[in-house]
Amino acid sequence: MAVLAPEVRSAAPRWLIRHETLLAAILVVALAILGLFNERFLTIDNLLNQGRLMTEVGLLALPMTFIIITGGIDLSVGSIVGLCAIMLGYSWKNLGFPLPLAIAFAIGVGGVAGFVNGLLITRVRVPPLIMTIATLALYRGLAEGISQARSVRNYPEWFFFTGQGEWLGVPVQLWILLVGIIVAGIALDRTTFGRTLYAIGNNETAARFSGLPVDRAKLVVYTLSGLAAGLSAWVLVSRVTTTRSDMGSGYELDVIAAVVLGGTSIFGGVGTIWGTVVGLVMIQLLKNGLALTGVKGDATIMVIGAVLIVSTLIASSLHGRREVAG
Amino acid sequence: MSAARNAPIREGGPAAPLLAVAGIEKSFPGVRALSGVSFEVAPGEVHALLGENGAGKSTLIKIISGVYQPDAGTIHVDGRPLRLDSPDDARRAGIATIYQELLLFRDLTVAENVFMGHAPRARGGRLDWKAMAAKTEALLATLEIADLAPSRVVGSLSVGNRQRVEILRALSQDARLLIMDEPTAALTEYDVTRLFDIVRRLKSRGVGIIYISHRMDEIFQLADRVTVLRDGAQVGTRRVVETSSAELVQMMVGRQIESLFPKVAAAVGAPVLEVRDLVRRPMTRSISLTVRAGEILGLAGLVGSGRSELAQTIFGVTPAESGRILVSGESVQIRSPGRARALGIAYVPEDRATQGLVRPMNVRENFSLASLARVARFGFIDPAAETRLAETGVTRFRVRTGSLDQVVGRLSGGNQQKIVLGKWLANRPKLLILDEPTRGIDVGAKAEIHRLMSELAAQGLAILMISSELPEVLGMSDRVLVMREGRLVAEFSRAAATAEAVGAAMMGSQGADAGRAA
Amino acid sequence: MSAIVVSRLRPGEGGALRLFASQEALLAFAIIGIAILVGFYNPRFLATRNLADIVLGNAYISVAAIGMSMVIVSGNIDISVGSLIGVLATISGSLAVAGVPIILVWLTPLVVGILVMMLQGAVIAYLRIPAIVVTLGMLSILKGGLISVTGGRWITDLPQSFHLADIELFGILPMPVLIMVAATILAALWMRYSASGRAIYATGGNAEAARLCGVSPQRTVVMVFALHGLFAGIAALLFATQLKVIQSTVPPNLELTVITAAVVGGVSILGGIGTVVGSTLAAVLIAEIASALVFINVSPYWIHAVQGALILVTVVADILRRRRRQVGG
Amino acid sequence: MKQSMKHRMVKTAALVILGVAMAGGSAVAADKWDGGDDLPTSPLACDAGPAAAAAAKPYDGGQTTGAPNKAGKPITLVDVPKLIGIGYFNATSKGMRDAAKEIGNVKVTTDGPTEAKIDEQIKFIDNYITRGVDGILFAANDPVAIAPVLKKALSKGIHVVGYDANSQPDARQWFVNQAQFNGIAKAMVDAMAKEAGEDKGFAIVTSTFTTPNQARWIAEMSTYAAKCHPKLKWLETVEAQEDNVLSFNQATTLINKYGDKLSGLFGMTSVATPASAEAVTKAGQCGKLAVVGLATPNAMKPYVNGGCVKSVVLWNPVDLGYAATHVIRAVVDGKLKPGATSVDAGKLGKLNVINGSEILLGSPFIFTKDNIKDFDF
Repeated sequence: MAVLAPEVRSAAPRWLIRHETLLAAILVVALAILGLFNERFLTIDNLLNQGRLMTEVGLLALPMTFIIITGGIDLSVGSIVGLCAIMLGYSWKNLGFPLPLAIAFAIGVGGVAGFVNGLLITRVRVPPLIMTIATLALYRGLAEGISQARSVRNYPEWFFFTGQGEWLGVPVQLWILLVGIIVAGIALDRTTFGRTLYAIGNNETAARFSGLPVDRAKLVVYTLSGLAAGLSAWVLVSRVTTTRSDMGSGYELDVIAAVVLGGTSIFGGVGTIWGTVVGLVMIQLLKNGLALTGVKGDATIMVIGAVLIVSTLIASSLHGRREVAG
Repeated sequence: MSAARNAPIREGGPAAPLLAVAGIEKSFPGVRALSGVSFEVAPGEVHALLGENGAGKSTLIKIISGVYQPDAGTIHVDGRPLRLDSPDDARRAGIATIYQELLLFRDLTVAENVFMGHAPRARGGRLDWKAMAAKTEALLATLEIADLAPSRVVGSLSVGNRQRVEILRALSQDARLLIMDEPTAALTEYDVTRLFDIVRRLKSRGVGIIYISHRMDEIFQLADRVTVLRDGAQVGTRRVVETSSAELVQMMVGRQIESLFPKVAAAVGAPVLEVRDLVRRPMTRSISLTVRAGEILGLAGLVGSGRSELAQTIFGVTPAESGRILVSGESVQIRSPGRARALGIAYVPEDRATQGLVRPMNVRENFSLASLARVARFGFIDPAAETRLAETGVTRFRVRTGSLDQVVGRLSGGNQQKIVLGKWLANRPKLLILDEPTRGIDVGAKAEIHRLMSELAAQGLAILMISSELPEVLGMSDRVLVMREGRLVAEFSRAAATAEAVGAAMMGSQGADAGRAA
Repeated sequence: MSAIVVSRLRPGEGGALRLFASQEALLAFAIIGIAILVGFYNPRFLATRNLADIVLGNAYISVAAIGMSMVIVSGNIDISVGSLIGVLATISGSLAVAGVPIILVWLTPLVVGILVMMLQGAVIAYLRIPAIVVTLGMLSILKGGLISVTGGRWITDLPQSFHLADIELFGILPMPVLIMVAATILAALWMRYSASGRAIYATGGNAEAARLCGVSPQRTVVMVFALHGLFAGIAALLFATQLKVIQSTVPPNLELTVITAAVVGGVSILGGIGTVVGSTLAAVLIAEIASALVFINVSPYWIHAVQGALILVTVVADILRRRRRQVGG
Repeated sequence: MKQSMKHRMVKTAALVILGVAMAGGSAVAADKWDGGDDLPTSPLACDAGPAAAAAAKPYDGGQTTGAPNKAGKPITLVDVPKLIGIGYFNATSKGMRDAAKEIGNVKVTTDGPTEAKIDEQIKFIDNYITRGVDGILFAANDPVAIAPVLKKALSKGIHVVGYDANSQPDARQWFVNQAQFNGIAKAMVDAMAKEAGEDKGFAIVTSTFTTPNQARWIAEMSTYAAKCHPKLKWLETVEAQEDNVLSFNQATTLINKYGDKLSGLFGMTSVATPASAEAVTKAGQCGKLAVVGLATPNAMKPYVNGGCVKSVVLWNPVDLGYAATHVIRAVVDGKLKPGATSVDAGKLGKLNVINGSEILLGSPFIFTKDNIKDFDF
């Protein structure tokens, strides 16, 4: 993460440093406390395992950070995961694609789904919120309709490597996520693309008047979001060995929670991958830690909801900007 | 300016004036907006406020309508001193303002817009639509407006009718002082005459009106008195019957021409930009012009005459619908600012805050914004290169900033403008389009920017300068084009470009034809 | 911004009123059209019984959509409504079983609904947290809370008096339909004839101008959410009293259906215009499609796809219609 | 003009989406009943009662590795059902608590996802493995998907016993089978034939076509009906998740769609059956339209007592949970080893082991007007 540290200074207002260090501090304290409650919590074994479970949401959180920085939002990610999972199984089982091709195809479908979001958002200027609520329903519907909610099973053994295998003692998908984080982090911090995203989020008109490719950048981030969803669908299917159309439903909550908790301003223009990662880890370990200390699943959902609201509150109060509600 | 001239001239008898402001002072960070402005409006008087952009007119009316609070000075209404802490206070005092951007609800009907916030109620507090419609009808009748049904949805109205709705709203609150900010800027000739008609009616009903306009002819048709502002100071107040267009222009422009950095003559070279029959409705109607290397082409005109729209069409923000653009002789398609930038065109927009700068970002990031490619390798920004770029900019344009990490939103207007300029020059353009390059910045910075402009021209840069400040246009331009209602109406050589001639052409009064002849 | 748009408009073109009308007319046509098409395929579809059941079984969605369209008109969104309805239904059910006087059984959910939504409205309006975040958070709080409190125990043997849905006026007009119609009409009148009703349009249309007219956008938003809560409460009652069992879980995807109804009902997502009559019609349309799918042997799994497509088509059409009123877009 | 073109572009795009959405769905028609799975079926003889255990199969369950010997010592169990918050699993978890109280040295808690989502269920089990329990009781949302995590549990020395919905055999030690699929199928179809009439038409309201148990039952019903009640006309199967309002609307639509052609409704879940009964009541078809289904008594009492529903088929889920708890205790105590033919399940007496590693609760139970009042779950 040290690699990404500088961006905190360069790309975002000062308060963010405070916000993220603050967050990291809270994280450490929370872990310590949860660790006291259950000695099995702070074990390499458990943490790696949590990393495994965190990957699907993590992959989505990276492009979501981009999107929210541009002042947009993507509520359809969960549904795209479902759609991609179905396309993977469907194209393999029903269309007889060889499995590697099916995987590529599924990821491709994700890209297209995201691209469609981006296209209508940039060309027709449909507000991202409404656009992605619509596709939240549409893509889930297509997943259910195409699969008729039939699940696909009996994948070959090698297919499970991504989701269940390990490499150098670390879950395979965690490596994927790690690469994703570094790439996204550098892209956001060091490249003209990342700079463009911040510019758009802070002042879209000025960005346009500076000759920055505003629409293209937006198109790219929504497409990336779709591709990530495809990737995450692959990992998910490989982990749970079965394809079902309800996969990924509700992910949008976890993803947005992680990003916002990580200090990315829902109003756009501010945020870092580093923050998102902290937020991500925080939520995952919070869930896990609570479960281990005997808090039931339903109560955990409540905690996450509360965390989402409160963190936004903190972020926007630390963050000077004042927007009209909604 | 002698005290005698500034002594308020009483209109009519001893009756206390409707409004009397005295010694108003107001400054913003970096800019002194108003210093010692005093004038009065009597019942039934139309009092014109005249001055170039940035002269302080808008600040003044914002103070009178309670949006800003003055640093010093008093406001009396009916002879009683008054504190206006909010637009609400002003409304209660019977002061209504009609801004250039009309504040209307596009999706609601005329009646609703007129009575928003103070609608007539029937029993049980429910809206009384009948009464509302009736009252609106009544108001319409008093102004003899026939073509405006209370049930029409505002979104479907012409600009002229929208403005009438605003006027109705003001009257519905029985405003006694009506402030109109450039009411004719966006109106067609027909709407203008109708507006005048309405203004006269109001006048006859004893409503006092503060009328802001650039258009000399309007002032002579409507106003009783005119107060001229320049650089936030009051140059003087005249009875219209006792003054002349020439005198007023003189007062507006004043001795400024001398105080300006004159453009040093530079070798005018080959055409850099040629525009042929460029059309982008509604504000760009078949424009043809040529800008040469080393030349500063001044584009004069009133606010809303279509100059910025033309610039933005050339720059690809609002691509042209028809017509040709040639850059250094080659015909090109410009569909986006990115393309324009690639072709070596730079555009310093009119509105720094929303178009020019990303204010939450710091100096370094803003400097590199338009030339990221130059400081990046394979899309990776080289921090060192970026810093170097910013540092050279800061020194070259003498930007006063604590550090490169300073958030630009906190800098003064002048420094902000220098950054916008620097950001574009970092890109080494062939053509520089400047839209109101010195609006709202202090005289010092103004001079620096002017010096810079002629320097650049001398280096062979082609400059298209849009400005509403005559002295600037006259002082800086090698040639002056005048735009009115989306068309080029006159061209002047530097020699032929006098304040009177250009001003006349801008305002479309008799002088215009002379201009066209030139 | 709006000023620029305004000044770009060409004089005297299609007014928003006509736009409302067309939107509602469109929906009416769609409803009738589908009825006829499916009627050809299977005449039983047109049986009054079936048409009545379609409306009856989905009245609660229409009612919820009324509040939702107000929220959207005010320039916000709420995705917690589904969970809230689940919670309120459970509350009233448990009260009924506990033998609380029926009036309280019916009033409590309304009150609770109003309070919860007001809270959200206040956070959105005064703390300036976007509606999407607040309601997304509330969604999971309510969902989790409901399960952890009830443990998902079903509520059975509800007293007969509890079953609003079984009450039929003049033996033919079932209560839910009556409530749906009444609520729609009242809401429509209120939005037209009350100052506060207009204030919603003002806030959604041009918050800045509203402020200058002495309308407080904040207060308006809170009020809108309070009303939304009220309608959610009513919807919850219709929902709860429909069957003899209350599942005391959150009805899946309900919020999506409600939002679809509101948006398709002609609420412009650009805020500022909208019609509750339209949203009620839209709710009926969606219900009709769901039932039609069974009649034409299409699996119900397509219903979400249809909903999504409906939103997209309406929204895109709405935007383009507005843009065509401007020169040069 | 530009946007008019855009307009067309987008309109068509949107319409295409809609079209795609509507098409294909009609490609659902099939000769065998919709909603059945493709696994082989074994219909029972038409007259005979539930079949005696099939030919004994060798033990095919999994084994724990390095499980501490806790014979007779207190153990903590966790029960992870498909989802929490439906009457049925509330009943099973009640049974477990009863058994735990009775046995004394067993502590059992129920926790699980709020929706029947497989990856959620996996996360829950995973967390409990880490947290450390002696035994896991599960009802699988997906037999294959749940296997890896269960195997992981076994490998960590945690005893795993399934109930209600099975997993791959080698992923758990034992599975308590509430009633054999063909037994349920026979009971349901016989009841329908009796109540609706041998040559009448009927439709099915199920949760989803892929819920393993429902799919199994429907498949078995299909073949059994073909064999023993060939004149019964299957009209359609509709899906209604586990959502009772949706079930109600779907059932109502079926009634309206088929009118007199429809003489019977099968409710395949404890949610669908009461909803279907309600639909029939609302339609005023009580007596004319038979409702047969799986359901829990409390939800059905109004209809059974009202005479609208004659018979509700179900095993007793309380007993199911009760048995499962006894089984896992027996495993821990080493009383139930591979190859055993029966296990002692407290007040339920001896339960038989069938096809390798399953324990049969008994033949399905049929609630009627006379006995339904004796049950409260």
